[in-house]
This record gives sequence, structure tokens and C-alpha cells, in this order.
Amino acid sequence: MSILVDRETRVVVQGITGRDGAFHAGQMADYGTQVTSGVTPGKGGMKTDDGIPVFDTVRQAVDETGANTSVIYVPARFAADAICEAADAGIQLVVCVTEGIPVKDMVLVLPYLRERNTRLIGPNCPGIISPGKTKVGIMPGEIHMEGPVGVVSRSGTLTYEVVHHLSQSGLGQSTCIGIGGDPIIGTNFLDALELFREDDETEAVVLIGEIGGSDEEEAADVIARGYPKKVVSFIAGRTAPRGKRMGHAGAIVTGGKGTAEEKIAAFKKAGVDVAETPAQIATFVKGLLS
Amino acid sequence: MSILVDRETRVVVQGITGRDGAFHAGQMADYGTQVTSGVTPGKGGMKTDDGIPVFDTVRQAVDETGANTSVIYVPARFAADAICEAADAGIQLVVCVTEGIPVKDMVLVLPYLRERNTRLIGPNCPGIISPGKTKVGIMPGEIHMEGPVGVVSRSGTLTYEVVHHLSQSGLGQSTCIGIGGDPIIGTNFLDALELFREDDETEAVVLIGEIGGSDEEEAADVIARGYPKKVVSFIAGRTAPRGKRMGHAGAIVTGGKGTAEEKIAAFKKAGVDVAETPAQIATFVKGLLS
Amino acid sequence: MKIHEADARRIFSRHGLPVPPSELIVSADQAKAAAEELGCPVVVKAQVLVGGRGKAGGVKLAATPAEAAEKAESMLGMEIKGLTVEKILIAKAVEIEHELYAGIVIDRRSRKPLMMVSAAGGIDIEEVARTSPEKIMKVIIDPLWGIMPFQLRQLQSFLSGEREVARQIGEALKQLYEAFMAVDASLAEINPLVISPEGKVWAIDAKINIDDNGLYRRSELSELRDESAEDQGETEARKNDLSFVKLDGSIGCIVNGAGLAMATMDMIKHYGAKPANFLDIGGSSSPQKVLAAMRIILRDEKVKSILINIFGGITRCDDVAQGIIDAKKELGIDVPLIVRLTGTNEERALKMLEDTDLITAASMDEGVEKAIEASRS
Amino acid sequence: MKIHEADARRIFSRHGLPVPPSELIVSADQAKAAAEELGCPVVVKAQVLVGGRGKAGGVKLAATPAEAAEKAESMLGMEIKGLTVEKILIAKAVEIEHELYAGIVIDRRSRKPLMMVSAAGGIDIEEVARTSPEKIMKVIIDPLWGIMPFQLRQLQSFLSGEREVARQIGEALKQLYEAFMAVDASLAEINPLVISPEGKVWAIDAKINIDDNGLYRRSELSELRDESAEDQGETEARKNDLSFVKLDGSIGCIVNGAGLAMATMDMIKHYGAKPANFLDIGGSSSPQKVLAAMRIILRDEKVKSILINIFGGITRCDDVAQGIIDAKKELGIDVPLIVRLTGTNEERALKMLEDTDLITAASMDEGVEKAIEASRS
Repeated sequence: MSILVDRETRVVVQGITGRDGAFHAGQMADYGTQVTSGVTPGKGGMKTDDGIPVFDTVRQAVDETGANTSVIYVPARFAADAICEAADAGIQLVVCVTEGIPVKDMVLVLPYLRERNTRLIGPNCPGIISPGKTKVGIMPGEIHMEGPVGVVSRSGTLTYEVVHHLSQSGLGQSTCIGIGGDPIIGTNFLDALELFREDDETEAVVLIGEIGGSDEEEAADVIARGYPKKVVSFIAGRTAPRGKRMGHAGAIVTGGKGTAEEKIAAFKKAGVDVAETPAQIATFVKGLLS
Repeated sequence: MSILVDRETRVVVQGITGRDGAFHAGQMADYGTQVTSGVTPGKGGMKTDDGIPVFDTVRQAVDETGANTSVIYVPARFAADAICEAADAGIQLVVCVTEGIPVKDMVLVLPYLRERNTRLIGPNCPGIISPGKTKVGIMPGEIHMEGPVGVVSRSGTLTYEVVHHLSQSGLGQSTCIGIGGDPIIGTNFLDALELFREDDETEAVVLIGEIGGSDEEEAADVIARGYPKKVVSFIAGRTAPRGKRMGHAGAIVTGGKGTAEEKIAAFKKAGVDVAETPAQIATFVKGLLS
Repeated sequence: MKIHEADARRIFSRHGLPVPPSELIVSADQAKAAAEELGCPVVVKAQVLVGGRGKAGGVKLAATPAEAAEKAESMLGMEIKGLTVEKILIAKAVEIEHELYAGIVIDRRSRKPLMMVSAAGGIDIEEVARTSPEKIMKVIIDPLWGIMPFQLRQLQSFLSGEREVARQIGEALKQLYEAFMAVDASLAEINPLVISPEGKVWAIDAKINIDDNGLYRRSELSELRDESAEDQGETEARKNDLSFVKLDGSIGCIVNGAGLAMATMDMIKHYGAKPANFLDIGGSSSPQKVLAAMRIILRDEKVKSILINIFGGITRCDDVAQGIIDAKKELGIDVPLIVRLTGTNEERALKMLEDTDLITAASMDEGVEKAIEASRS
Repeated sequence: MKIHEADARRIFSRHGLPVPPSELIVSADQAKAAAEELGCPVVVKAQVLVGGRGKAGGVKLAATPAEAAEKAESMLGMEIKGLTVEKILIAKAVEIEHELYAGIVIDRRSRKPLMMVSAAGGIDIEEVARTSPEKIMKVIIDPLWGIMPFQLRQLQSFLSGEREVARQIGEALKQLYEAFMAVDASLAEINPLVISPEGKVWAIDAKINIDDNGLYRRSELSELRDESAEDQGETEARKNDLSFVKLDGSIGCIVNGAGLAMATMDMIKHYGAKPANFLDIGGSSSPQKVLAAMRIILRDEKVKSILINIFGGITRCDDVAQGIIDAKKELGIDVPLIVRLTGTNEERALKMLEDTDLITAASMDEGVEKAIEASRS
């Protein structure tokens, strides 16, 4: 059993008639994901070029197709409502790819999800993939391979880079979760570590952090208190200047807090190997697993 | 172990310098309740005539006296804030005696409590008593006696009447909970039944309902599905006209829903004895327990 | 608290709902002037706080100002379910293609506002709920977030397949919710919400009940209370902080606590008689309240005996006893009083009543039986 | 987005905060007139978007209109931390008895707004937090309920033992929170919030940062952006939907994805050189974006080579290749370009670039090493 998603995952794509939604619905289906349905208000009744039925509301999609997981590609200003709609329709896992959602919206959305026991991945994230089983998001499926390494990351392409190295070194992945680059996200490092803790397919975890916030420090704390799997980490942004946002809304050192040095120190203190380059991650994991 | 409160309960009285708060703080202390502290904003630092220390905020009261249960006597317009203050300070059980709180306030308060895992009894209720151990509320302590009967009721004085009969018949009470007469309350019959279910001090439960809403019907449903204790019920308002509020904000038959007949039928269907008069309740319980 | 349609329309308008223009009038002349100003046809609507006024002849269409005057004339002073028509609303008539229903209440089960809509409007919604539940859509609104865009989309597309009409409906539902919350309503209803042949949405009726407990926040709303729609006793009770409901039996009741008061009524029935009223003097009683309670009950000539049933807790029995003594002095009571007092300060109370001609009872059962007996003698 | 004090004061005022009256001026004459109108003494405050302007001489007291003019004159055109003073705020001075601090940010851990107050105001609050944490009180605000009365009582009684002063502080904190939420702020700060000798509370400074993602909701706020406070490249990047941060090294970088872009910078450092910039072309790239990125980077004369590091996912490598070709044609690039392209449409891209003089690299490590080497030759 992989975490969060597996072959039984039944996906509804919110914003399926948009450019990104349409493209990735097809990509996911090609990868083998059960893309059961899509939602675009006002376009209910049509089918996509890939033959996926489109509904006006998530509730209809759930009722008609048994979707249990949603992936969201709607524009930022409609995304918070789309997330809540999914939760209200009983969707248990929502992956929000959309970037640029106001922080205030997320602050209001998260308690709504919590009340409904819905887990959110993202926003502003590449999604989640359990190689060989299913992918829900936008990551290129072909660079992944099945195996024992769990990956959790705040970034998108940097994760692809790391996964690429892992696969090339023969290290497959159990599940890769892109938790997103925003300051306020639904699932953080701690949550992901807890999921991997119990996952018997996962033998080692790669944690790819970056400057901003203190999620990495909190993860290091948890590992220091006893974590049953090997962990290798990487922190992006050692050379980032203070007070400047580095692309991701969450990647900023403010008031001297959230620096790469602090995070690296916390991991080292917790006994976690911290790689200097993406390629080194694979080397470290290989060493730990052999 | 009684439910919700026991000898270890440490009470803070919110609104302790008001007429009702002051009087009942003394009454509770006389009964043996550990009344640790009181709160009235702006009066922190003083002591009541009974020597109970007064604080400006619940947080201070909790920090200084280890209070874990609050009982609220503040006026209706300040009650919602008082309830939230207690929850925010880490109080796990809040008993709100105050009557006349707008429904909208309660609708907003309940999710706040839920997020903080705080249980509310009431509002507009007499409170809770575990005879011989502690009382948190306004009921006359002397009519109660220790014993095996759990009592849960939407009303105040009617409960006293029933308890009076029980005690006179030699049937003591494990815990009596007045859940309150408002339409929106923190703890309802179902919640109380679940608490009594596991309570090894309780052998039988008396459920005193009234017209309005469908809490009684839901309780009957639960009992019908299998409840490990004997239950006797009573429904007030058989002679109440439709569409008229009978004192309690929640006691009203609207749109033909919430009648005494429906409730009585539901209990009978669930195999629960329904008493015709308060005195009969004690007779029924006696029969069931002998 | 129920408020008149005219007031509810004003609240709806303030929140942007599409309510046709109207004027409130009290004479046939005013009706004519209003109809001229608004432009005919107009609807002439009796302002009474009861349902079913349409069937009772309280709603009429008028094609000309003269007709409006005539219909208003015949409606003014008319009785509808015991209430006299004193005011009339003259509203611009709207052509109707479809009638929908939209309403909000506080749902006790979810503890949240619940919006209910139906494509079958203009008729009794409870009837629709019973016979054709599939014609109704309900959504629970989380007041922390308000009604959400996705919920409006669900509701509006359930009510209309036409994009522009659906948009207007969604807008109206949002405004209805805002009005509901703004006035601390316990019910807000548009029945019917209509679609005109040109595809314009109108709220042509308006009903709002307000939570009395929330009135302190908006004193201007308190002024909307129409005491003429209440029993005189209820008005007086409210002013004295009592809960009173008039019934048609012969045994008056004064009780502390709503549950005990209902149980007292039920027991009167159980023993074969009928209660004359529900009356709860509440928690912190005082002699004045008992006096007021007695005055209200004595106004009912059907009352043959009065039972005072008190289980003292916060209520002090001596306060009640003092109230009874005062009442006997001031009101000249000529029906038997049966008194059952137990609890706080019981002994002092019984001593106070020792030299009176009251009938005392040791239990509620005994009190009820004695009250019935006394009412028959 | 940072906005000027004058704009933040206006937002605070609109939400009822007690902000002393002020005028924004651009000349000494205007300063004099403003001081006359407001009444002296006044404070002359340079409007620049950096902290520490007080220490840099950007805040002065003036006892007379003439002095205000004089101080404004000397301040206009002055440089503070690289920014030129172009506007000045003339604000009525208030007497100060105590200086407090009040600020709100979004707390990442609780995912909610966090209000922080301190009786030690007027100075660097991070310094206070480090050295005297007991002087700070923090409360987490649940935005679904807003800041609650009990929280205001906690905060105000922490800041003042005087009832009336505490009441004013509570009021101000509530308004600060309302302003924070109303503009989608990521930070709102009053430092200092002062108490005058007469016990009146004043917000004499105002700072607001706004969440760029929320700007679409209030277009009037977008106009408060001061582009003169930004690097020219940053402004241009924002208009082209790129993320760009200027640094002081010699290796330009064009990368897709913020994490990969940071990792690229870090790796340049790791291999012994310094990056000239952070640049993320984002997800759905286009040739135009690559062209704009190239133009921005080439403006920096310190740049000795440019590394293009793309891991194609949504980003299509052929789009990037087209952008490079366009840039070479249009911009006349005279520094070496090192290209690492992998992922979506990689092969097509490499074919497109076959006949150019670009240096290609098979991996990120190789790309970085070649870029450093090229920069040194």
C-alpha cells in the first residue's frame, strides 16, 4: 500500500476544460490513473477529447462516478471555492496545483477542510505520484520508477531533478509528494513524515526543503525524537538574500528567520544527512539502503 | 467514576461578581465543589465574600488555580465571548447557565469549541451534578442522592421534580445533566447517552424531553439499535399548541414537526417506557432496576 | 418575533433583493394614489401576521387605481384568522412565468442555517416537502464562511437551466442569506420568488421571523413588533418578563420553569381537565412577577381555579408567597387558588400563607387534582 | 508588496485608527504650507520603502513651518539605503508618554493571523523578542471569528493598567486587525502606538505589506506600488510574469521552478563562483518569457555567462529553445550561453539548437561547471 493514492484512486479533475486541466487529465490517464470525471461549471454534459465526462458540480461527479480524489487546475481566484466544493462533496484528498492563491483564502479554507476531514496537498504544488500505480498532478511520469524511497518536497522541478537522479541510480520511489511552495499549505513535512512512518513500502525518505518558515526545523525535531526510516534532506536557498521572495511565496527569510543554515543545522543535529547537491541525495540514499 | 465531573473537578466561575454568579459560587462551594476561582473583567485581584480569588481573564484563572471546568453566569450579550474565552484558555468543560443567548451566537460558538475539543453543556441550563461529589450549576443540591440513575433533561425545575421523586423512592443519581432548553445546544441527548453508555456507575437513564426539534427521536433511534442500560423517558408538552413557543426557545412545534406524540411514539417503538407523569418515572425506574 | 411583509420587503430591498416597488397605506384614497404612482396593475395585500391570507381574500390584483381603492376599501377592517386588517401594501404587479420558493431556517440538527429551494413555489412548501421531496434542494450553510459560490451554483442550476436567470437567482439567494444573518432571523422566506416572461427574477413576497434574543443588537427592529397580532396577555407577559401562552381550558397555571409548566398542563389533561394557559415565571422570580401573572390569568373568564406550582431552586418560595398575598390584596381574586410550593425557603413561604384561605398541596399530583376539583365546585 | 507610510496611514484612518492628520508633499513650499495648516510642531518623514529611515536622518521634528520647509528641503533628493527621497509626509506631532508596539502577520505554524504587542515600542521588535520576550504578548486570531473581545481584553490589559487607555488600545487593535484583513495584508504594524500625557492613544507610524496574490480583489491597491523602490529588472520581470531577484555574482541563471532556481544558485556557489541572479520562468513557459529573461539578465554588465537550466514538465523544452534562438537574434548576446534542457520535448529542442554556438550540458552539475568555466575565459 502506497500512501494517500494507489490504483483504487478515482480522480475528478476540477477545471478540466481549461488548458492545463485538459492536458494533464490526458497525461494522468496515460499514466494509468483512473480519471473518472471532470468539473467545469456550465459545461456539464460534455465530454473531453479523451472521453472523460464533465459535470457542473463536484457533487454530481462524485455521485455519478465515485470519485474520491480531486485535482484542481482552476484559476487562483476561484481555487479556494473549488477546494471547499470538493471537501463538501465528500472528497477525502484534494490536490491543488493552482499557484497564486491569496494567503487569506487558504487561511479560511484549511479549517473548512479540517471540519470535513479532507486532506489538501498544495496549493502551488506538482501533486502526488505513486510510481507504477497512479499519478495525481503535473509531474512527468516517465522519470519515476517504483521502489522504496519516499520523497516529500516544497518544490516542483527540483523534485523532478532529484527523482531523476534517484531513478538513474536504481532507486525507485514509493510515493513522491509535492507539498507546495506557499507559506500556508494543507500538508506539511510533519504530516508527510507521519504518513511515511507507517508505510511498509517506504524504507527511506528524501525531504527537500527550502528557505522560509520553520517546517523543516519541526520535521528535524520529530526525526530527532525517533523516526523508524532513514532520512536524507536537501535545503535550497543557501545563497538566497534575506528579505527577498525567491519565486515561491513561502521562500523568504524574514526577520532573520527561516534561513537555510538554521534548517541544515537542525537536520544535522537530528542525525539527518544533508546533501550539498541534488545528485548527492541519490548517493546518500544508496549508501543508507545498502 | 461519574461522567464529566467528579471530586477532581476544579471550577472557575465566569461572572462571579454578578448576583447569580456570586450566589451560586457559594452554593457550589457549600455542596463540596472545588470552586477555585472566578472571573470578572476589571475586577481581577479582589476576593469574593466566600474568599474565592477573582481574575480578569480565564487564562489567568487557569494558570493560577488549575481550573479545568467553567460555569458561566454572565449576561446573554457577553456569554458567547465568555464561552470562547474559556475554550481558548484550555477549559475542557464549559457549563453555560445564561439564558437568552441569540441563536446566531451559538451557531458561531459551537464550531469554535469543537476545534478546541471543549464540551459545552447548555446554554440556558441548570448545569450538571454528580451527587455526593460535585455540582456545577444552579440545581438545589439537597434533593439529590448518590445512586445508579443517570438523568438527562432539557428543562430545569421539571428535572428537580423528577429527581425529587427518584430520591424519595430511594433511587439515587449517578449524574444529572441539564442540557438546556435552547434550540442550539452544546451537548444533546445523543451525546449524553454515549457518555452514560460507558459509565459503570450508571445502571439506568432517565431522559426528560419536550416538544421541539428531533433530538428525542434520534436518541430513540440509537437506543433501538442497542443500548446497554435501561431507559425511561418523559416528554413534556403533550398539550402544547402548535406554532407557539413554550417558554424555552427550543420548545416549539413548527411545520407540524417536533410534537410530543412523535417523540413518544419513537421511544415506544424503541422499547423505552414513557412515563405519563413525573412521579411515574420513579415507579418505572424502580421496576426496571429491581 | 414575526414582522409584517412590508417590513420584511424593506429589509430584503436593503440587501439588494429584487423586490417590486410598493407602498404601505391605511385608506382607500391612499391606495388609489399609490396605485397611480406605482403604475397598474398592482397587488393589494392585507398586512396580517398569519399564513394563508391569500385564501382568506387578503391578496387581490387591481388593474386600475380605482379598482385598487375599491379592493383596499373592502379589505380594511376585514378579519383574517382573528386579526383585523389595518394596513395594506400596494405593490407593483409583476408578470409571472415561474414561481419558485427560497427559504432559510436554523437547522437544529446541523446547528447551522439551512437554505431550502424549490422550483414549486407559491404554495405551501411543507406540502411540497411531503409529497414531492425531489422538487426540493437543501444546503446547509456554514455561517463561518457564509453561503459559498459553489453552493449558489448548485442551487441556481437546480432552479433554472437558463444561464442568465440562474445567475439572478444565485444573486438573490446570496442576498437572502445576507439579510437572514444581518437581522438575526430565525426564518427568512421568499414565496414565491418569480421569473417573469422576460427572464427577470423578482421576490414578490417576503417573510422574516426574528430571534427575540438578538433584538438587543438592533433596537430599530424591535419597533417592527406588531402587538395587535398578539394576545393582550402575551404582550403584558412579555413586558413583565414572563412566558405566557393562552389556551382554552379552565385551570389557570403559574409555574416556574418551562418544562415544569408544560408538565403541569399535561398533568391537568392527564387527570381529565384542561389548562387555561401556559405560564412560566422564569428563574429569578419576584413578588411583582407573580402579581402580573395572576392579573393576566384572571382576565380570562373561563378560568375556574388557579394552580401555583413552584419547585424552588433559584426561585424562592417566599417571594412567590409574597406575590400571592399581594395579588389577593390588589386584585380581589374570586377563584380558588391551589398552591404547591417546595424547595428554597419553602417553610417560610408556608408560614406566610398560613392564615390565608389558599388550598395547599404537598405534591404536584395533589395540586393538580385539587385544582381540578376546585374548578368544578 | 510594500506600500508607503502615507498610504498605510490612509488605510488605517479609513478603519478608524487614531492617526494624527498629515499631508504628503514634494517640495519645501508645500512642507511649509502643510505645517501651517496642520499646526506645529510637525514631524517631517521621508517616504522610502526601507526600514531604519529614522537612524538615516529620514525623520525630523520641526517646531515651526519655516523649520519644516528647511528640513523637507534637505531631505528631498537625499538617498536612504539606495533609495531617493521623492515624497515627504508632514504629520502633526503628538506628545509621547509611552511607546507601544502592535503588529500582525500570518503565522505559518498556526496558519492564522498572529497579533503581537509590546509595551516596548518605537524600537526594533525583533530585538525585543530576542532580548526581553516577557515584554511581548502574542495572540493567534482565528479569522473565522475575527479578533474576539476576550482577546482584546487580554492584550489591552497587558499594555495598560489604566482603564480608559486600555479601552482605546483595545479599540485600536481591533481596527488594526480589520485593516489587516480588509487589504489582504501579509503584515500590518504600528510602531510606535503611543500614549500621550493626556492618556490619548495615537498610531504615529504605519506599515503595511500586501499579499500580491490578493491584489486582484482591490485594484486601487495595486496603484500604491512604488516601482522606484524596486530594481528595474524586478519591475520588468513582474510585468513579464517572471520571478527575478538581482544578486551580485557573474553567472546569470534562467531556470524553471523556484526550488530548482535556488538549487542552481547554490550549486554555482558550491562549485566556487557566484550567481548574478535568481530567475524563475515559471511553469507554463513561452519563448517570449525566455526572451524577456535574457534581456533582464544582460542588463547586468557583471554577467560573464548565462546558464539555462530547464527540467521540462509543464515547461516544454522546445519553447525554451525557441526563446533562446529569438534572444540570440534580437539581443546580440556576447556572453557564452550554457544550456541544459531535459524533459518534455527535449529532443526536439536539442535539434533546434544543433546549429548554434551554444554550450550544452547533459546534467545540472555539468551545466554549472561549464558556466563557471565559460565565465572565466
